[in-house]
Amino acid sequence: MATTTHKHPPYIMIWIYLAVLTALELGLAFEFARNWTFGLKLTLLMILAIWKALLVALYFMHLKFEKWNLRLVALFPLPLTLILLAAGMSEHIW
Amino acid sequence: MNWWLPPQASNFAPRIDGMFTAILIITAIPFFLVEIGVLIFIFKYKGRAGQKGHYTHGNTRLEMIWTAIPAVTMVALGLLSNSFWVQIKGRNSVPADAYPVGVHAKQFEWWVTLPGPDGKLGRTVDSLISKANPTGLDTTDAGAKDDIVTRNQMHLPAGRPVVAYLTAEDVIHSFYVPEFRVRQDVVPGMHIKAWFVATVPGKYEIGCSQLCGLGHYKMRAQVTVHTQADFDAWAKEHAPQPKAGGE
Amino acid sequence: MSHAMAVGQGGPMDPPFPAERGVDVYNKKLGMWVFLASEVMFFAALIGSYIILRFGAPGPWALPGVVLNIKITAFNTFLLICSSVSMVKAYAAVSDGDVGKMKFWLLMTILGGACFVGIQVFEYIHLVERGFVPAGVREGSELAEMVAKGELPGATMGLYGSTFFTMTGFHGFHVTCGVISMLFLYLTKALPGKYTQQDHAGIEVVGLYWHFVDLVWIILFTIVYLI
Amino acid sequence: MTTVAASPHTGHAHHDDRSFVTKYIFSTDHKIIGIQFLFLSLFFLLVGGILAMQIRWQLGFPGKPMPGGGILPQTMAPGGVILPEYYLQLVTMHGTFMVFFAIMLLLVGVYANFIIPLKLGAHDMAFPRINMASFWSAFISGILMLSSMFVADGAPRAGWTMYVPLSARHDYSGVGFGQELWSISIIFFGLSSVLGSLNYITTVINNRAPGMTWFRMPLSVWALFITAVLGLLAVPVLAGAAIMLLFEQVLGTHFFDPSAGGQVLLWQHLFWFFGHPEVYILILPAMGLVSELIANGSRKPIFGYHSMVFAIVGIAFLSWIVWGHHMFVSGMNPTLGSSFMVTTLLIAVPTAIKVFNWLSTMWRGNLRFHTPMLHAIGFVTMFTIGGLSGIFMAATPVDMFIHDTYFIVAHIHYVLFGGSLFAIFGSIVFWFPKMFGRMMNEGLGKLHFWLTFIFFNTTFFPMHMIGMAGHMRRLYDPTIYEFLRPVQPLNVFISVNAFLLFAAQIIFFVNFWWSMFKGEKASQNPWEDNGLEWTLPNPAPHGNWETPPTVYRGPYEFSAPGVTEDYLPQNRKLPTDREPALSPAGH
Repeated sequence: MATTTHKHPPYIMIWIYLAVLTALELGLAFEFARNWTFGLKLTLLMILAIWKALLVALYFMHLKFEKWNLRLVALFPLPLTLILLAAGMSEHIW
Repeated sequence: MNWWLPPQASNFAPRIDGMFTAILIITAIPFFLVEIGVLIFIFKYKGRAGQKGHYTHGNTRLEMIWTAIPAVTMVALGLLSNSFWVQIKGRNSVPADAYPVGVHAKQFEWWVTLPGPDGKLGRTVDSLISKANPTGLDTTDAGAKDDIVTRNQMHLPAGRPVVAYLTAEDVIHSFYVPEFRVRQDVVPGMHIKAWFVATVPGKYEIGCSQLCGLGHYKMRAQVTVHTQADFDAWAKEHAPQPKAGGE
Repeated sequence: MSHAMAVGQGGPMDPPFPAERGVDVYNKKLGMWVFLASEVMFFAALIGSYIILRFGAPGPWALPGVVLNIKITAFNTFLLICSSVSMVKAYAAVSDGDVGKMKFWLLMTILGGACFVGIQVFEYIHLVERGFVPAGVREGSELAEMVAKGELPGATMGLYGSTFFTMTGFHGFHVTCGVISMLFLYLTKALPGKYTQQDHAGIEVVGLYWHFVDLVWIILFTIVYLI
Repeated sequence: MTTVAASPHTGHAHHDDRSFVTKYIFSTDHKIIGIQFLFLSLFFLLVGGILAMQIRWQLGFPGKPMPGGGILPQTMAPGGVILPEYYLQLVTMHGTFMVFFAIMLLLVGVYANFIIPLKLGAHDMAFPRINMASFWSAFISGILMLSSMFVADGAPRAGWTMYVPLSARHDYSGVGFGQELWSISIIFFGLSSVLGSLNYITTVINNRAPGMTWFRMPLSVWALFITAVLGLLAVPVLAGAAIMLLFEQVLGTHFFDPSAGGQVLLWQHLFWFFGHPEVYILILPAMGLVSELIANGSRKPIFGYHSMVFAIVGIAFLSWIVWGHHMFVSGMNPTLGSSFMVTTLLIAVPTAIKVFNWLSTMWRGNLRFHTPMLHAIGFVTMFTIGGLSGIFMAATPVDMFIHDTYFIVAHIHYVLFGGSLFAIFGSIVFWFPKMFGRMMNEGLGKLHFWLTFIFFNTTFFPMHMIGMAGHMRRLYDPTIYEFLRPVQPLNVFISVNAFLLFAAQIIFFVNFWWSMFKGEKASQNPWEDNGLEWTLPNPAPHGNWETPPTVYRGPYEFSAPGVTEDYLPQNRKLPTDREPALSPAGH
């Protein structure tokens, strides 16, 4: 209840922010980046997706305003997913 | 009966058995420490009414010792086995002159292809697999003309590196010859190589060691390891008859 | 004593005695975060499988926008983002003590979520009509012709169908669960006026779930529809 | 009385006006739920054991009619002779029942539920109704799994690991609906497990009594807490994989179908990514429970409490990066094999810490050989063997030879039977008075322990030897192979001892049921233990405490100087103790 009496984050601004990023993603995928390489597009799209996800997690889910131990609960699974991905993909690297 | 590992019949067997023995010795030390320790403590510290135990919460130095010793031993063991592991399974470790053998596993039989005099395995195509052509050998391929295909039989020359090209048609099987100490899963959709040198002429059994269905228990084949001379004679005798007209 | 009361909000599930403090959040909220951690692993299994399968796919993947309808999904994405904002507005309203506004925003959220599910069902029906099914491409359909003409890579369409329907299907299932639980809270708690400035754990907790579902969709939309 | 402050969910026993249904069936009381789990899991333990006996009959006496096998239908065992179809069902269901529904429910379902709130001084779990949902979804899951044995084509036949493509395609395995029921049941099981885990985690973090700091928590609670974290994060991966498997069977998807670009190894990665944490879910709680029993039986503080905690955390951490050791010969990238080998070998380190610390706890103790202590000593000695035999498999070259042989079977049974099950038996005896208010019979308990200990070893130790001879797993008839014929006498020996081992368990069941109704009434603290649960009457009332206990010290203050008794409950205030400050945990 960290925000009970405090000012709320600018939710509408974040909403606009998210909408703009989504539009940017769509543009990148279908409009102005037709000739860019797949790798570049992939990287940029992933950055945009993670950016949007971070906005949701930090502001809408209030992770930005929580204490470190609750953030730990939220972030704990992420390294595990990366380990699983790395091992699964390594089948095809050699 | 034999109370130890099976006879050794491949280049890997002596070293694997050596590692097995080494680990047995390494593990015997903590095993006896713990079991004898428990026995001694049971008799020595049997409780008596009105008495109390020794009040202690631990000893950091002792705990450091029994953390450090296993850590060092295990890392050393890991490093030692790794070079051997790379030699056995490393994808680039197959000797260049290894004799290629095709092993095609299906429910519930092993189909073995020997390359014949040209030393090359013919191409196999999944869509060609049929009752008459169980491995899907592409007979238009030059390497396929002299290939010898046998069912549940594998004939190998002794003393020469052999590389088995393992393919599976339906489910996972596992190529396992206890005397060779060689085991490799045969996975549908994957092309896996397993190499070894059969050292002792004789007859051995291939077992399927991965549950593959109802007939898993009888998915059994025989390996015959010949001396090079015997092997050549056998191969000559079993060479496919060239068909008139061609296909 | 006052220190201890800050731990919980005095809800029925909170320890009624001054338990030692854990992570300084009340049980329901902590429980939801812990649950979300497990949800991350669940979606990691599905999304991870998609990434691993696509990484090792035997051929090129279908180009984005050929099979899937991007316009309608882009609108759906926007809808879900809006419902996330309305959810957080509902939470902000109730923590400021404005219960009426909270009811309005919660209703907006429910409507947004329900529309999302409706559009997704519509999208599924449309896809199946065109021949896109979990097993890949249905024989004799419009997409099967495109595969025959070489406009779609036949070798990977099976994987495409499998992963697409599993991932988006389970996301849709989560959205549906969210809508149902929000509707439940709206009818049993919000309308009877049980949420106050002091006690509105339900709004915050279901909100966390809702934002998580939104977050998953943000990832899914990018990796499934745009790449 | 003075319990006005308590909410309806934590109401007290004085005025227990709950009906029979809400008290014993749809109960939200963690103790009742724990007991419900106990009955459910003991039932599945029995079922799994009966299946194991049939496996052993077939392996010892292949092709001979099984005594009493005549009652089985023609599709399983015509004339009592087990068919290959039925044998594979036995193998699969024995593994599934024992791993998921017997050991896991016994440890996590029973003990996490029963002792976490009691040992932490909480009124109940953080979410009692979610706790109830967890039991009932486990119940549904178990019924679904059991029912798969009675549908057309019978139970799944692909082994408890359900390797694809065998499990994914009905034409490969020959099983239809039974195979799908496995996936559905596992999805429910995953739900149950996640609901349980989030409850345990929240309870441990938030609902500790005043003064119960992190490092005053009993090791059993520590182990169950870490186990809950493992279950929380590992089981959803299995649920996801089971969903994909179900879709593969029902919708014809291609996740694991190599002909359409699917990957066979993907299943193994997902399964063992869950499966290895699962292995520690099955042993960590046992380690924690044994720590309680050993400290109590030795009348000494646990040796190196902090390093015991760190060892639990270390094992849990390593469990996420070792799963590939189940896949050394699966065709997985060999470089991955190298890294998994090193991480796997490192597990020996925290495990060694735990074993040596238990041993040192007994050193200079004042040992009491009550039945729980005997089982705990059995655990330490047998788990040592199981742990050490794991080193053989961790070394990749040796694993190439012993993988999928009876050496592995011996290893897993030394860990899960010699380890987990001994801990479970000891714990049942130990907490029986807390559950039912009566003591289990010591004489029968000791007899059960010794017979189990002896026949356990005669059953499972020879499996190392037949494994070294190359005996593969899941063989319907090992005498097909020439190289296995010489070891067949050993198979007969194992089977006979397995029957005796099973017979010895009858003593336990008799003791359990007899003691529940006729056992000696338990005093309040029959084991003279320090845990908070023993400050309550036996059985403890609904809601546990009227006023929460205040904790002044760690859980293992046995034989403390300056105290008359050789035990010192965690909540007994000594003149030197100060009231705990309500500061954040761990500070």
